[in-house]
Amino acid sequence: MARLGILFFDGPYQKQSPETVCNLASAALDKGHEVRIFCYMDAVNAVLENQKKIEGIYNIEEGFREILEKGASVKLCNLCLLVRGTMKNCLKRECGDVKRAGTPDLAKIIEETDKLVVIC
Amino acid sequence: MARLGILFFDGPYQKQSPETVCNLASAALDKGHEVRIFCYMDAVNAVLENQKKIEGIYNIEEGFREILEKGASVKLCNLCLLVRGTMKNCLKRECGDVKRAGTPDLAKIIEETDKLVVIC
Amino acid sequence: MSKKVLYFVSSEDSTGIDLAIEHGDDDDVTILLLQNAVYFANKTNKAILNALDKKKTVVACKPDVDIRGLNDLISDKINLVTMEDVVDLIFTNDTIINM
Amino acid sequence: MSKKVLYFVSSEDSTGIDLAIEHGDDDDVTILLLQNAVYFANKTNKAILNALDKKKTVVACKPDVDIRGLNDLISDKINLVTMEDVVDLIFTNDTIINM
Amino acid sequence: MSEEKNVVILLRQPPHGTLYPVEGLRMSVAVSADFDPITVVINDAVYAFIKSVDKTMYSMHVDFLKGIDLDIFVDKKSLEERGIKQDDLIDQVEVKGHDEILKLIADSTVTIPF
Amino acid sequence: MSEEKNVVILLRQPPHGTLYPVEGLRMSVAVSADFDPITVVINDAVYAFIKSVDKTMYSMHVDFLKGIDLDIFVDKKSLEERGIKQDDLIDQVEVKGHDEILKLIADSTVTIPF
Repeated sequence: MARLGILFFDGPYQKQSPETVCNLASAALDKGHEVRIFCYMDAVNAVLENQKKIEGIYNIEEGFREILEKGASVKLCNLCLLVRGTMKNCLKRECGDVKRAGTPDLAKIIEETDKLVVIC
Repeated sequence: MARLGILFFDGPYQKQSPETVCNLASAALDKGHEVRIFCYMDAVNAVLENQKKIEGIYNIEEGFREILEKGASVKLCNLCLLVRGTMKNCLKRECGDVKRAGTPDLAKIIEETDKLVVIC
Repeated sequence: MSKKVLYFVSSEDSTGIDLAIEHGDDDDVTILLLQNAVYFANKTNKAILNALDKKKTVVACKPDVDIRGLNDLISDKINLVTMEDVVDLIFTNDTIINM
Repeated sequence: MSKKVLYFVSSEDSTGIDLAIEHGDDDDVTILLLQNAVYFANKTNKAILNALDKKKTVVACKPDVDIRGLNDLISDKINLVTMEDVVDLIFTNDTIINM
Repeated sequence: MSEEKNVVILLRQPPHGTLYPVEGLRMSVAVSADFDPITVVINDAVYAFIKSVDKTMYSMHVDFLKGIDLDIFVDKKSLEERGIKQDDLIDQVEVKGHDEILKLIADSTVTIPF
Repeated sequence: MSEEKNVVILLRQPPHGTLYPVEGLRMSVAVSADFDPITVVINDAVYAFIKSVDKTMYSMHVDFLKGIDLDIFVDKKSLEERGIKQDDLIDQVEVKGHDEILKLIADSTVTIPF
């Protein structure tokens, strides 16, 4: 089994990328791979709580809850959260391995995974 | 004096548009015009509290506080806030005429202003 | 029936410039470039040269040009306007086509 | 020294396809189109036809093609891959160039 | 005053990669309470109206607009550039020549791009 | 293992319209603790390194990378397309021919686009 790193930049409900991240992570986890995700820039807002469900629209919070449950590791750029004022709204530790992190943690992900993909 | 409507779609610290909205609104208010802004999609996140100041980077929260103080009216798409989970973080009424609204409020802005510009 | 039309171009999508170029000659057309759209003002940009040839007025937002340091790279047929001028342009045109 | 290279194209920026086309012939190059990049797979797209001519393999993410209803509009030289295949492609290539 | 304003909602982005076309159509619906907005579809946004695309997120908006006789006009030139035929499109939209599309935009009082 | 990975930070977007170039350079700096990232500049991102551009938001990153001898390579072809001369650029960057730029990208283990 291999280790996959995923980096993305976009928040929820504007572009498709957060949904793609969830689908790709889910497929990799189902195949038994390890998945480590880094949320940079607006992507930190993809992992906020209390995203209301709208019929017909993929709920990004649920997507992240699912892959966290399956064992994905999710790191949120600390400074990106701070500057956006959304620090206190993130999914909590109870949901799985979701943590605030610094940019050097992306270097760690690059070092410790076999492949890194970026979802633009 | 005339009435200016402004519509935009982007959140803070990703694209320039929230800063442009503040600068354009400010210039119009300084000239004595009335300014009514509608925040749609990610733009609702431009008007959140607790955006940490980073040296050298224009603080969007401050920008909105300034134009609210100068008398701008700011409407936030309700559903856009709900789906993003950021409903509770918005700037409060004490800051000025900032309110949650529905999409029909944009129709009202179109009707009641002389010109509408969209900052992409 | 001539009217003053402002193409208000604030994105990197060149459609606004294409539409302005194809806009009928009866109207008095101004293309206003803001944000990253000011890069279209680069002397090497054919669409903008074409717009100037077709007698469209092209103006660019000065603070956006200045911060990007583009003063020497853009055509001198393009007037730079302040944010105050932008406000005036908005109200002195009959129609605004946002892009 | 030949290696397997995957151009992982998930945005509407065509640069990834241009770079893949110019990639040396020694390597085994695959272009993977995801999200809005699947629109590049349209039969009318010259860059992708050029890539196919140059013996690059072009694949597109099936769920992204399906949801956009593009099945009849894209070239039949482009293989559709599931998200599971995407995972395998990621690990079976030596290098991934994200775009 | 409101009757005099021609509102054009201009869709230019493709579906599914972003929520822009969905939000644009939602805005057409909302604005229809006070105006008769025309929805104009150019560039990659034409892909939003082919029969085979998944319209779960916006079919209700399209049906609503059709139900109150508001037009959705699709640019012929954008279709041709993409090899899309009129037959590939759903019934609720009408194809217009590029000149007519230009005129619709040029004659608008307010154009809102998505 | 880490020494074997060639990390390329690929800047492709212009400055000021988005924060992408700033965040890309911040990432180059961060990654430099564990790798020797190469920053490669193509398309409109070349505008980020002309002398006259306001670099308040990222000059510290450029200086940091230069200070630890990490390279920022700018694509000659992208410059020419925009009428930008080598003299217009700041000293901290080095211009490379398009073929060399292609090779840098092709030889990377990890490419991160901004």
